[in-house]
Amino acid sequence: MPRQVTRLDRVVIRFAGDSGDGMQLTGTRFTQESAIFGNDLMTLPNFPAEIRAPQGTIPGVSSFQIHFADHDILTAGDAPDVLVAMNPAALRANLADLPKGATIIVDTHDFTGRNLAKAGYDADPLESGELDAYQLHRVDLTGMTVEAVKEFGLSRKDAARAKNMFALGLLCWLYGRPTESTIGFLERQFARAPEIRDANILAFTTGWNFGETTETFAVRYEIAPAAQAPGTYRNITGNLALAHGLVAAAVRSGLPLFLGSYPITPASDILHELSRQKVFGVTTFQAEDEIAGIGAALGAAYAGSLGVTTTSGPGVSLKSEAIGLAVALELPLLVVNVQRGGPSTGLPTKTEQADLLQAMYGRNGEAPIPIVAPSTPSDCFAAALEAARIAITWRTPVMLLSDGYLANGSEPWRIPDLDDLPAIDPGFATTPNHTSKASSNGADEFWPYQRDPETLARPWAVPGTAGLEHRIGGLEKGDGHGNISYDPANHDLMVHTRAAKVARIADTLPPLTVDDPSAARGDGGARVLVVGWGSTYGPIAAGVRLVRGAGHDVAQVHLRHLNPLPRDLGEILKRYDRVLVPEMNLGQLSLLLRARYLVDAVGLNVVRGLPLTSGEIADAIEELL
Amino acid sequence: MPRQVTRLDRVVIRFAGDSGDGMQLTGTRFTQESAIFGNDLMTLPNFPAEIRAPQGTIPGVSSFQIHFADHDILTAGDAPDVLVAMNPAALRANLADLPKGATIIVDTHDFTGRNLAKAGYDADPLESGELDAYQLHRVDLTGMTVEAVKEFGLSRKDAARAKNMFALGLLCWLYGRPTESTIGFLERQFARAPEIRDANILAFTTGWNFGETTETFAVRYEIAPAAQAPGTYRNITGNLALAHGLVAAAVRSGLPLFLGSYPITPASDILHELSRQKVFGVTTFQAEDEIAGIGAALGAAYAGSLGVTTTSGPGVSLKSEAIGLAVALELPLLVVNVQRGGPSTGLPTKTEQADLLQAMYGRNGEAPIPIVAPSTPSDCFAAALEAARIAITWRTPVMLLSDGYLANGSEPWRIPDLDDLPAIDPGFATTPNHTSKASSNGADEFWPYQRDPETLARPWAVPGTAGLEHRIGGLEKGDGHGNISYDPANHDLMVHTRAAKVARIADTLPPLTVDDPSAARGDGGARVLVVGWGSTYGPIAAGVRLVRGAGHDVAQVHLRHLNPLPRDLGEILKRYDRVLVPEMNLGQLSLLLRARYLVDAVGLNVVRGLPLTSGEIADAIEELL
Amino acid sequence: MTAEPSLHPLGSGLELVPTSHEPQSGKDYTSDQEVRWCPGCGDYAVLKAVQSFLPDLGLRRENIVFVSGIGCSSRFPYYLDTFGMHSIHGRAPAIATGIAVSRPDLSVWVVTGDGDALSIGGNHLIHALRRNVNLTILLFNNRIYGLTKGQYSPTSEAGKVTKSTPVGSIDHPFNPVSLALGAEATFVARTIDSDRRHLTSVLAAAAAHRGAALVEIYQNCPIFNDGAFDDLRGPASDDRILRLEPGLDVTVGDRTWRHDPTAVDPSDQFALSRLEDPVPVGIFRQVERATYDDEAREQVASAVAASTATREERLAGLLNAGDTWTVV
Amino acid sequence: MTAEPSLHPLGSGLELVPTSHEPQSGKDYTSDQEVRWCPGCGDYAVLKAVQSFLPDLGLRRENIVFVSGIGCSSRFPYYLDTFGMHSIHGRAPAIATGIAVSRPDLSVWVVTGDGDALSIGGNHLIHALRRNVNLTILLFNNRIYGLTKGQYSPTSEAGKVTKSTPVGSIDHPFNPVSLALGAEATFVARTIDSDRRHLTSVLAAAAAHRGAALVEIYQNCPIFNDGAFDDLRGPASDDRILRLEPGLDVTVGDRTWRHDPTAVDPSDQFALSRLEDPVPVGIFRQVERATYDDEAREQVASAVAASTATREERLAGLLNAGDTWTVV
Ligand SMILES: Cc1ncc(C[n+]2csc(CCOP(=O)(O)OP(=O)(O)O)c2C)c(N)n1
Ligand SMILES: Cc1ncc(C[n+]2csc(CCOP(=O)(O)OP(=O)(O)O)c2C)c(N)n1
Ligand code: SF4
Ligand code: SF4
Ligand SMILES: [Mg+2]
Ligand SMILES: [Mg+2]
Repeated sequence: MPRQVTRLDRVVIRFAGDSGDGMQLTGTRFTQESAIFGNDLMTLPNFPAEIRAPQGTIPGVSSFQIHFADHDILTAGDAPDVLVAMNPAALRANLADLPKGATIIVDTHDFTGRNLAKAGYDADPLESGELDAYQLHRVDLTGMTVEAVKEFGLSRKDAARAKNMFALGLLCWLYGRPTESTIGFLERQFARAPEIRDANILAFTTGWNFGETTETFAVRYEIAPAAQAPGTYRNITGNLALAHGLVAAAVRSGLPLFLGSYPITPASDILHELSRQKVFGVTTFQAEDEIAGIGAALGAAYAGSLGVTTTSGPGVSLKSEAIGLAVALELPLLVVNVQRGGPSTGLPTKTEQADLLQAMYGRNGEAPIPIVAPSTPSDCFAAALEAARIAITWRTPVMLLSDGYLANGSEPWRIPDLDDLPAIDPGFATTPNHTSKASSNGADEFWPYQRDPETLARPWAVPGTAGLEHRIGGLEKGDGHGNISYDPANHDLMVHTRAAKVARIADTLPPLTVDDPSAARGDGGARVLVVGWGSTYGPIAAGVRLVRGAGHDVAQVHLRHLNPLPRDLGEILKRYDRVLVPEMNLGQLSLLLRARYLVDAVGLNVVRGLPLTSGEIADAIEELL
Repeated sequence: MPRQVTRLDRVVIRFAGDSGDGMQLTGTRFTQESAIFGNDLMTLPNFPAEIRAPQGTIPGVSSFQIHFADHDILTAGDAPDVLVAMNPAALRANLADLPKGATIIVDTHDFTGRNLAKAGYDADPLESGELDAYQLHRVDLTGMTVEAVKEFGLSRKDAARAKNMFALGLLCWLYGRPTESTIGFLERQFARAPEIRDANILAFTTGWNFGETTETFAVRYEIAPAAQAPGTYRNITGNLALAHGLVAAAVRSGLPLFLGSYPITPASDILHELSRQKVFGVTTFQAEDEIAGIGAALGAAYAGSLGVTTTSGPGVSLKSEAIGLAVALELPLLVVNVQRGGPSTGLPTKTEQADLLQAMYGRNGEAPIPIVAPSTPSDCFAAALEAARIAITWRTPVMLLSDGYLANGSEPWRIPDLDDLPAIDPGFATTPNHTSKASSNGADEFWPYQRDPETLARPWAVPGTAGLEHRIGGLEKGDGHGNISYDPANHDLMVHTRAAKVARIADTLPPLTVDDPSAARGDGGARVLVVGWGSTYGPIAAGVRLVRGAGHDVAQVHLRHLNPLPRDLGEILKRYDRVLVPEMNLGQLSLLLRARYLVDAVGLNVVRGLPLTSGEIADAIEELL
Repeated sequence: MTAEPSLHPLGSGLELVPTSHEPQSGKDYTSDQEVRWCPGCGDYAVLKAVQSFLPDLGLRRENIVFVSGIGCSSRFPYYLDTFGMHSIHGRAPAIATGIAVSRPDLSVWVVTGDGDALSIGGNHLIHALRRNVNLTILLFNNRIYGLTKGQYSPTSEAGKVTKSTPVGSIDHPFNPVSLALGAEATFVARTIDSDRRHLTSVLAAAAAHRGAALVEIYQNCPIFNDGAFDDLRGPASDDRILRLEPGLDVTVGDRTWRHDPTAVDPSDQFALSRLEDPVPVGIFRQVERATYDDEAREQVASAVAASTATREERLAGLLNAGDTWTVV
Repeated sequence: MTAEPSLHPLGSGLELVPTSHEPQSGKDYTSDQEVRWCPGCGDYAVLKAVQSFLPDLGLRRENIVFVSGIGCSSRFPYYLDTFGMHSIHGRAPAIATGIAVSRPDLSVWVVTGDGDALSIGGNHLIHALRRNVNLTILLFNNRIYGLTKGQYSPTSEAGKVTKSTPVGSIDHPFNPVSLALGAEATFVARTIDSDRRHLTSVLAAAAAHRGAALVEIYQNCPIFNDGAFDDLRGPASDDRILRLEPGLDVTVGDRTWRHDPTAVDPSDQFALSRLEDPVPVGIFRQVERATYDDEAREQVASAVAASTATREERLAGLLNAGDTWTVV
């Protein structure tokens, strides 16, 4: 049946269903197809903390949102244009996020009395008229799936489980997605269970055909590919990009990678991924707790590996003492914090960026460490490399602050050329570096705390190096020789030196890129600067676009280095009358900027466990204009 | 022999010897006598991290400094007027601190070749002329002690151990100290070892007589009693005052006290002291680690005790996660951090105040807690009571930030009247506080997170209260009912509410006392304000006196509450052109003030493991005048 | 070191907890919170068993406290209408120690998993056992990390392929019963989720024990480690299971003896714990030894009893102790 | 669970560590740092014994690493002229695990105290033992916290009066040997500071063991717990001490057997560990079992061996994996 085709520049779809309904898989496949099709896209998964919360209930709802477009986009979308709801709870849990006029596709099969009650509905919303403001499509997805796959003789339950593929097929038809990659995926995924494989493929194609043959949907949509820079792309989540970045850092530094970790949401997938990369000489050690995880990583670093520990906020709390030891030992170490909702256990599966000040100050004593934060899922790759460069060059623990949104969200990533990746030189010490009074012919002693005059880094002398035997520890060390020292003046010197070492990293940071089209005009232009860090990059940039779209000038700068702050930041801040700092916390970067630059930064602080919306950022900017 | 008596207004004496020489005891006794005599005084013990560092070496030197005066004083003295050195190492380790012209009394007995070498002397300083600028008194303290006590038939080693009492006797004579209390003390202390008791008493009196009868010392000194407010006094260290304050808080709140702790320098003495106070219903639990210590204290708090945990910086690092849980549970809990030199193991026996930002931010997520800091050793008593008042009233963990100097330093304390101590009302919940939809006659449900509208505190409902059964935990809780909630808007509300609750404590804080004599003059007066917190109180006030003594105006304000900051602080800061913040860290309070008030606070940041000196503070003030 | 005979005869684990005069049913112990485990999870069976068993204790509901750590099993307290705390990962034994020591009138239960108790919380567990704090500890052993979606745990068998061990685990597992016996435990038992009768009888003995009682419960996780204990279920399992009873003749290797859970020397009980085929279930050890909390309270009580002054008077005495002087 | 027979025959604990061709003496192992224990401290004797024993191993000095926690005994590494780390309280086994797993060519030693190893560090210790990481662990047991000036420790006897227990401790102590056996240790021994010969022979066996070797060393603290082991010293101690040797007939209660440290089932070894009079010293257990670090390296090595590509090529492959598309 020939159908009207409407061209759109962007669409936001949210797939929502019960935790057991396979919504994450459905969303991921739709994403993959859109990526291959050439749209720009970003995704936002959202799932409960329970493994399988009670079926049919609001807490059990799992969803996956994808925003795809014919141009470059920055967020997973403030609000869905289309909601696919597999049961009453999924409808109810997500309806409030939909703008009036949005499209809703529901699987009618589950809209029974019991299920409606479980979701807290007194009346059937499909009948009550409460969805009148939306474009509602009632489809018996389950029923049609079961019917379609009955030839395979699966149990009714198994048959019904393919309904997500039916839904996927339908949406693929609706938005003109290529289907080969999903069929290929299903073939690989269920290679060992042919009936399930075939049932899923059939459900998928039946869903597509249902769109094509029935008249339920009067319009198909077309979203043209986005212009992308030449290169090879893949869609990638933040956790995967981060794991790849760590492997790349190991390869580029020539070091073996040692991960000491304890599972915790939303960081565990980095452990899972790295445990599969043994071919790179990667050792993963699942420790008895977070302290042992970082302890082993520090031991491996001492012994000459790229030591890494991955965790989330509660784990960082436990690791604080050991991070302090790494500061005292001045050994390279990566501490990856995939931030989640806090305080305490908080909201394990939700995103937040409230661990910045913990990264800065969460240790006893003056224990400064560099902090690096990626801004988008794919940027986790480069940020991991940068964190490794700093850790190895300055012999210091580095905190890499990702978050739950980056971790599980995805976007297309242009795969870099290996030659474009930085080379990192571990520069191990191999010979004595100090001349004793007794010596007449050159250096004859090894001083573990004799510093590089430029970086202030100390030598990294690994066990097995003859003549470099030395002892280090957590007690204060004498400048240079590194033996225990209780001398007051030495302590003051060492405290200041450790701070100076971290501060000097700023010497190697590139100038910040200020996004301010008005600056070129030379007529003053933007008066408001929006400063962000981490995963708020997308929403802020999108918010800035909205404001510019409304005809106003506004500037944006995004920080990847939180400690030390870039040298040119102070001067940039001074150029603008007002500074807005949107954060998913109560104002942590704000605090640092206010204290350091005495600038009256204004915060937009919303702590919902979800990314900020571009709309609320635009509003906040407009209030300052 | 009649002797010339010179009147002095203040003297600083430092007793220094090997760790085994009993210098801490000697200093404590001299202190006690001076207190009873009626001088104002402050003390500063200083000892190595080793139990007994190798005898005769510099690292093995232990010292005790006392500053006593006929007027109120504020510090243990920048530099000693008198050094008592029991061996070459003690001389060498302390000489640099002495101003020229100071008095040195050495025990010549140990100035032998071997001991000189151990201390790093090439030549005997008593002979080399390098002490010419000082008033040197050579006394064979050991020899005379051994001689004096030989009648008791002690081993030579045991006999020689009484030399510290000989030295004490001599100093008592020199400064006209009353001797009864020391004799009484020795009688009690060695009641079970009569020879040792008698030998010590004899050594003490022989030392006194030595001064009286020989002509070694031409002058005796007199330091008149200081004017003190009427009352009963005792000399007290910070750790003891803090322990007493905790007991007082338990008595005044009617709660049993439960201490969960793990030993760590310099906090262990609070555990030791409280373990002796079972008569107050105090339970002390020496846990397997710091986490178990706070865990048990939190459990006891949940069950209705005043839960306390005591530690130092490394222990706070380990407790971070559990403090976060206490924030989420909103239960009263006292976390006492007796700060020491950091980072990591750092300088365990030295003082520092570098854990303030850890107290503020050292947890994952937004986890605000109130912070209280005592300013002098005896003030630890009142600060502990204040911390307990806040914890119990607002159902929150509170950080009490003492430090190594306060812990072991001492000063006279006017013992308060019990009636003047605040009463603290635990106000346990006893009945349901919420009305369910179903109820027709009043509250019939218990909502653990329904808040007091004024304080925003939640009810404290302890197990055993019928009808108030409820479950709490570290996952985000729904406002009011407290059940697990993943609702985005609820999370934002709860994060903001927890912050607001802590902020509201400021409503109950008294106005700050600004010490600014010039303010009354009404001619503008002081332009510089010095802001401090914690144990820098004494040095700052003394530095301010020096500046005023030199004819300049300067104002001082000292903070006991670091979170929330007092409401009137912002307005006070604005009154002055320049703000100086001296701290034994790299500028932690500075950072908070700059961020909060956008005031260009200047730091004086010296991190030596020792109190700041009034001299360096005066210099820093004068630079800003 | 052999366990000493108890210093004074110990009572029941619950003797200081007030009893209820009202008749109770399982419903009284059911909270209003929806249970959120996966369908088929073994935790349901244990929850049901506990809910039906608690009324038998006849205690006042408000004097019962359940403390848990983090993990699927650690959601347990939310579903019981008693006092409860869902704390942080691994720390429940420490928190429960504070509750038990400060409140003799409470029945204190710890709910934990194989990761929570033996991985991050291993130290607190062994210290609670050696101190013999009056706690009943239910260790849900599904040999997997459930909540974090399927990594191997300290009880997973060597070679296990999981999310974090794609080519098989290389950790030699703990045997929780052996570990507890090595840690001076006074009560150690093992049971299985699916055998309600056995589970309930072991729980009854554990609750009655004065001191720390560790109950290892084999629990099925159908999602990440399905069937781990299948050969110990149902009638066919009879020769795979050894049901320990006091006085039962047991044979390990070439030695046979009469099982005595009350034997002070734990060596024979330890030898039993090493058996893998058949798998012993039931009570391995059940001996009396003074409990930490009773003794702690006893020390406080005798200090208090030795003074006739009021608390205020004692405080005045404390503050005025030592060398004082008076200025008038 | 009985320990499985080793998967493949294990070599010596040191077989992958390069040996030295130079003759060595104790002096070579003495650093330039002044030893700072109290006069008479048992730590001196152990230090001397280790310094004189290390040359016998014939290893390259730079391939030896000593890792310690915090405590008096944990100052140990400063005094040895090898690589060393004085880390943080209780965490040495974890740090050493990272060193041992990442570097087969190092001989890794852990030095720890009864507080460091059994109180705050208890969990890391038992996990290192069960994993059988190739470490030699010297546990200095003086039954007291020395460095913090005399609080009771997890091995202090009940009733002990210390700074933190003015009316006597109420903790039932751990028996480190029993605990280790319960934690699946493959090598467990006990010796005493004052018996240099015995100490050295136990150290030699521990160092030769491939896997985690725990050596409990009774150590006198003359300052805070003087004489704790006096009855085990000198000639008069002969009937207070049982010197374990393989094949020795041992009697516990009414049972006599031939001591076999290599027995896979640890039950008899455990039974011996419960003896208090006489006190057994020597090797309780010494069995072969695959080590964590060997297996971890084996998994990595076989993955690497299976690929012929360079590391760079593999990286390119990794980054380009999955569904990719190309824009030209
Ligand atoms: C400090 C900290 N580390 C890690 C986690 C993540 N975590 C939660 S539960 C769990 C393990 C659960 O395993 P188990 O105790 O066996 O319980 P189960 O889910 O199998 O019942 C982990 C690693 C956490 N919540 N907190
Ligand atoms: C995190 C932390 N907690 C506490 C301490 C204080 N501390 C140092 S050593 C020690 C115990 C030492 O006892 P043990 O391990 O038996 O060693 P010993 O001194 O007896 O040789 C304690 C509690 C610390 N340094 N760090
Ligand atoms: S993941 Fe396993 S243990 Fe957790 S609720 Fe589901 S079935 Fe139960
Ligand atoms: S305190 Fe005891 S263990 Fe520590 S050095 Fe002194 S004697 Fe040795
Ligand atoms: Mg489990
Ligand atoms: Mg010890």
